[in-house]
Amino acid sequence: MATQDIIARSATTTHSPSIRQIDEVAKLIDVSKCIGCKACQVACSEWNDLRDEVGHNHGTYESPADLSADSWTLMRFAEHEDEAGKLEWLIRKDGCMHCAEPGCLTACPSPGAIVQYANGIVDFNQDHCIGCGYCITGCPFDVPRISKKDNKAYKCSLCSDRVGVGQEPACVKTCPTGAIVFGSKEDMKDHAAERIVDLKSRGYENAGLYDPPGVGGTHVMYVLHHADKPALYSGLPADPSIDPMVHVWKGVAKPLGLLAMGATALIGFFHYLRVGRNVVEEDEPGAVGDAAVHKVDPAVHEFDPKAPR
Amino acid sequence: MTNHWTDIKNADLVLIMGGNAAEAHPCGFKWVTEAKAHNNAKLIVVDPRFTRSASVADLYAPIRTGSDIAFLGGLISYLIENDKYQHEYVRNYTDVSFIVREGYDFEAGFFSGYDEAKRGYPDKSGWGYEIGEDGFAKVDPTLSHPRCVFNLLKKHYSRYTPDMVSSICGTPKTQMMQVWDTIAETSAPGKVMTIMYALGWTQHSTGSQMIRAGAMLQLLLGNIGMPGGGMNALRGHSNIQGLTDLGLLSNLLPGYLTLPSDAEQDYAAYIAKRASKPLRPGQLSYWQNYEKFHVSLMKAWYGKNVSADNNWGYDWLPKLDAPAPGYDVLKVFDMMYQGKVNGYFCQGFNPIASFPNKAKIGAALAKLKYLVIMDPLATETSEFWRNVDEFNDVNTADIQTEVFRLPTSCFAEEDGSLVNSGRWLQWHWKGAEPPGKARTDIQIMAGLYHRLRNMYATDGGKFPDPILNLDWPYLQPDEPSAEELAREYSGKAITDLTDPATGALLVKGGDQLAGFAQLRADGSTSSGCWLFCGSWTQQGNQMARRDNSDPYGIGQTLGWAWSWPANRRILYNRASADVSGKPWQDLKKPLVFWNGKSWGGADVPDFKADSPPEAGMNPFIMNPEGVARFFAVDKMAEGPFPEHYEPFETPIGRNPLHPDDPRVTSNPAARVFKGDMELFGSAADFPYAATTYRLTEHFHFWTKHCRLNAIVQPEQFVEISEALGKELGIAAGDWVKVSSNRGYIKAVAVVTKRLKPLTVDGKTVHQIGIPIHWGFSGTARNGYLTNTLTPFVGDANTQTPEFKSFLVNVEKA
Amino acid sequence: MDMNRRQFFKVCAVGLGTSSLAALGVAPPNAYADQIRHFKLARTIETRNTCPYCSVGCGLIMYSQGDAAKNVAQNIIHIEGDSDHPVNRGTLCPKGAGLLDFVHSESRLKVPQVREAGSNEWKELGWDEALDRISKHMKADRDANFIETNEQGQRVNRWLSTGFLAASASSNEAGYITHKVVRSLGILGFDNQARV
Amino acid sequence: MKHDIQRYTAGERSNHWAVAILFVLAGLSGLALFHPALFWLSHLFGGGPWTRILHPFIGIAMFLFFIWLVMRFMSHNMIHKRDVQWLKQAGDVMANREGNMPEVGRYNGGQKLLFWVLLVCMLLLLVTGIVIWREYFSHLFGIELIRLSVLLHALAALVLIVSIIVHIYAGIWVKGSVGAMLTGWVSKGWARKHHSLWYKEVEKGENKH
Repeated sequence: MATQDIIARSATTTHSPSIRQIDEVAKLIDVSKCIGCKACQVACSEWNDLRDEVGHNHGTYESPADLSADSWTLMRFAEHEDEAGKLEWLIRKDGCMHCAEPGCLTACPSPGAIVQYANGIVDFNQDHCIGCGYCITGCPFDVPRISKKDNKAYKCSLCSDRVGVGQEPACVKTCPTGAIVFGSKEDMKDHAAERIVDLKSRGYENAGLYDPPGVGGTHVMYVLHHADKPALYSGLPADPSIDPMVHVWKGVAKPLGLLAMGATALIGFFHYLRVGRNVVEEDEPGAVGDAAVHKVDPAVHEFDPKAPR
Repeated sequence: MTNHWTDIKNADLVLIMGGNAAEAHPCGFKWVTEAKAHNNAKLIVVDPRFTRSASVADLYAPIRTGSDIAFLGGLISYLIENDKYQHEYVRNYTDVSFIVREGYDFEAGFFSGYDEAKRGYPDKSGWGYEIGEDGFAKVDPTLSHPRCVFNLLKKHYSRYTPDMVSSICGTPKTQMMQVWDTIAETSAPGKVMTIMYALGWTQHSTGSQMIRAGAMLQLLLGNIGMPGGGMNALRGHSNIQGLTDLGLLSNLLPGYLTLPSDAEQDYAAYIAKRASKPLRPGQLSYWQNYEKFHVSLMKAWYGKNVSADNNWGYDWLPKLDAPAPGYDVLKVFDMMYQGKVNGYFCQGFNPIASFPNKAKIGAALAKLKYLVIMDPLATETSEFWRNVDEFNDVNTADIQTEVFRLPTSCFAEEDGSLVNSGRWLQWHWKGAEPPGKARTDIQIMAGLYHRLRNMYATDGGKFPDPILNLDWPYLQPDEPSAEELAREYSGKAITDLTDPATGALLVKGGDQLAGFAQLRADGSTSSGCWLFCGSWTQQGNQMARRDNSDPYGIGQTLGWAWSWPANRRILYNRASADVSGKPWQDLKKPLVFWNGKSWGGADVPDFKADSPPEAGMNPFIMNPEGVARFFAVDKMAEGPFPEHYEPFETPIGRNPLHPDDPRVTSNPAARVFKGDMELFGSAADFPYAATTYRLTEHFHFWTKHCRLNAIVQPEQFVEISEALGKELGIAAGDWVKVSSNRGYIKAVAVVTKRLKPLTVDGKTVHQIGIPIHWGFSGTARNGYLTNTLTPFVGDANTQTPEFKSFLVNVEKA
Repeated sequence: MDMNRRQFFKVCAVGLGTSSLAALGVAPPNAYADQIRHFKLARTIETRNTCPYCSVGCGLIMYSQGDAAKNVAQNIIHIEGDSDHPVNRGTLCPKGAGLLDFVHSESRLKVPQVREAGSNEWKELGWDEALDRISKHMKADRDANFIETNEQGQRVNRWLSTGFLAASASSNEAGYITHKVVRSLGILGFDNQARV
Repeated sequence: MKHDIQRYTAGERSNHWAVAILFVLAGLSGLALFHPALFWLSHLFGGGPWTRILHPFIGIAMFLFFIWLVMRFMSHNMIHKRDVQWLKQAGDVMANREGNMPEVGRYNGGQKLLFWVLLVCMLLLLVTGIVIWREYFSHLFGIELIRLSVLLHALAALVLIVSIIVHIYAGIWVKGSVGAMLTGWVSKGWARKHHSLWYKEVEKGENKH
């Protein structure tokens, strides 16, 4: 992706170049087709030249235990039994959702460390990343991770390098069952609609698309069999949005804070200008009797300023 | 596979049983999701565990490991009783009307002719058809004869009532009936179910019969030869199909030709026995051409040195004295264990990890004088002598085996072809040099062969003839090229081939042959594997073709690579059309049909292309009957119909079908070696039914050497149900010790809702899931070889070990 | 520090000026992100191959660095699915997607080695030495234990005291030549992975 | 200004200025991370990553020196009735009409208020700062607490900075104050005018000699 494709840039108050009109892309993850094979995890690490640590089994199929700077996507497995006792193994590919209103970008203090391209990809530029972790604070999906090696933040780039040359992301290409598909956001919504019809015909009455409006929609969307209960899928937030505290912090607090500081200084300035300085008028030589030694404070030592030091 | 991967998209119903396609074959499983998404198909999974295949299934039913014949037998009975079978198909394309000999009987778990001392059926004389005076088998098209196959079949499975099946399998009856009803719907002509199975059926002491039961089900439903149907063995390794086709098995020669036995001293009799004549009038019985294939093979191997005068080198073939399959790996390792084997070669094979009872395998290897490993990776077998604590607790100094480890290239570093489970021969190209001094297997075999030949030529030795006479026409004798070898197994005309009728020149001497129909038994053709004949024609390498066009839109890409036999994509595809030659699914998926002059369509017809429907030739042209067999005649070791026997280690201790006779608790015809029977455990000491399997993140014992795969599944674990976890006080993440009567492993417990205790024969049976992928070498965390636990017994026909059903105990470690 | 009025105003003016300029964006320049990661396959060589794991037979494209010039050792840097392939259509499972780490596994064997009887270590061998030693073992065993006739005097020509396990992922060509050699020696204890 | 009375010892002055310097550094580095318009300030610290690395350490140092200062001056900053009264009449002070003001001790009400505001801010900054210190501590806390902390950290810093601006301005405005903190000495007149009670105390103490 190139400079002209950037529509938003972290810690930048002016507009970014937005001359190029390119289609929004989206990755659609059809959870009902996903078999949790982790091909996407492996393909992601292979393409991005990442090798996480060889960890431990923690009593589940989930591995590694969590997203990390070296694992940008992760299959999360949840076993759910419905009221009728029917078991469902709900497997969700976790990773960056590429929000239209990205909390990470909002929170980032370093200009250009996080950029959003016109096609919707939210990308981290580690060259500008200062490692503060504000992106983690800002993210409603708990996705970015700071590397222990270099203290830079990392996450899924939606393979911006591949998408930039006209290819699909590595996870999409590899997905054996076609659970992950990629295309224009519009096409993906159409595709999702078809899938939802199929799922409803198979008894999943609450099947639906997960494209949460709270973050302006996402460029990674899910088809869920239980769209009414996203939390079933290893805690997918039902109505994610940028946290109000982050909003205040990176919203009104910023200009108001500066304003408050500037105003305080200005008030001082005008006070000085109008009221003038506060001087001790009578403070002239000989006005007060000279004592050679002054007791400064009852608790403190005695000191003779005239004595040689 | 009778069909192939892409063809699964044509299915209306997919039954995954005895396999876990989503995990073991994810990219093939794609065609299941395609069938669901675009053919409105349903997916049924029947498995002891709620697998990743089950996670996307429409219906899932649990089953106790090792009880599949009961499930399928019950289903067969249900279909017959409820008239849910494809009548026209069954009547015309199967042996239901054939009359079985009077000597056939089934009584109290035994078929006729059992010999208890020999643990088998040395006398199978009753297991055949009544033959008429015309030399053909007798049939009763009205199916009223009490000994016609249909009535015997019906009688045999009448014992498999839903209650009995539910009690044997532990499958709750409502779930079972739901599955059966859904399957029964595909008996409608044109409704197709595919069965996808793998080692979940193969690796049992009754594995072959489980698969037969599946095939019988498909015949009843009219699903064999159909697009979207078939019996689809998913197969395990990238070229396990090819190496089997090429006959790298204890009793085979290339192309499913078989080695002679000691008794077969006469060449003509050897051929005659295999070149079966038709059992019904007008049938093709393609194996009549056996000698053409055999002679062409011997010409490919021995060239000018064989002729009719020396019976085409018949004496140079070793003869088998052991019953089929001869010297299979279990037998060889038992011999090795007894000190009767001195040398052993492992070419890309890791037996200490892959064979049952690791302790026995390790002890056997330690008795070898020399062991040669050819592998790209440092396998456990190559270091079976190294002490790796509890994982491999051996005394190195005591092991006197000389071990040679030869580094080989991997797939990326060589040209050649592999055969996938859809029987496609696909060519691949070298992308880089192998690391260090690694060489190809071909180079190594050539290097060994030349040294041996030179020694035998100069020093003499035992029976040097086949070694000295082997034809080695390769331009670089030390390194035959993949292309030369491919041309050799595909086959060529040695001299000009002319049409015997017209005298016209068919193939110029020295040219590649177009297909196995051109092979001859007079020494004028050579083909190292008749089934592969036509894979490299005079037009070039057919395996390297890359035209993926699909003109009929049903996934039969005839221009992509090359499929045996004769580039056919679906076996028995003549059966996809009715007797008159019209497709069962006329508009939707016409596969192969009669166009008035010849057979044709989306696939290469598996038939005599110019035989009109009214000629009465039947679709199963490899069988002398011309039809498919429900009754296996004498082909199976334990009987013509599959019968449920318990695994050798059974959690219920008896066979509910024959509760009073311990001789038929488990397969009465399965071979058990001395000492191994004593190592079987009982439910009293080892109460839980265990099964071993692959995970999608790993491939056997290879990918633990790959960092990326080690990351996504790093450490050995076992799966237990929440109920058992509660009973034993085991929580997810705890370490547990799992032991069988042969050893123990320790692993992390995954406590899951996906395994549920089942009620079997009135008892609660817990099942334990044990993935296989860890060992004492590689990048993933060290673990125990799972086969420490498994019993040393195989299927009665194939001797494939019973890895899927055995008993263990579980305790907190 | 005593500041008179003038000084105070001066300080204020400078402070206000610089901070306003900064606030207006006249800060030290920040380079805009061009490409965060460059597409790494632009000029690699593509080679078609088949996945060596399971028997679905997925098509692969291997990307190697170097342009096959005389002075280059081609190095495979990436493997992904072949989109033209009718079965996998470009997809790969977690095993196939990780093939790069098989090609470059730290467990890859690089030189012929021998572990002598009773020894606890590997010793490197040259190929000639390795193959000489192995073939001498074979001949000695074959000559000692080859069975030409059985007890009934029937010609059987078999060699049972050495066995051979063939690979399950080697090519047809390797399998074919292996079969040709192994059977010509009279070996019957011969199997491949299909047996298990 | 005449050096009549010593108001601050060298130790106190050093301590104060240490806090002041650290405040400037923490403030500038913090502001760099607070508002994009001020990100350029990170260049003073060697760039963004160094700013991120140094800021919390500077903050900790500032806090420690500040606490030392607090221990020195705590006793003089207890708020009395007269301080409340003083604060009520703060407008007169601003207008340079100090005639009716209540008597002021060592510190006036405004100064005392500042003292406590600073202490609260410093404590808040420390606690929230630790919660949002990603490299070492954030993994110990939940995301909601971290979000609350970043906000409180920013608000506390804002209050602190504004207070300090007031403090600095007061120093500049009230002639002699800066000198007091630089040299330690004030004139009698200054003391009498701004801190009459304290002046009396000092005088009384002197008379005891």
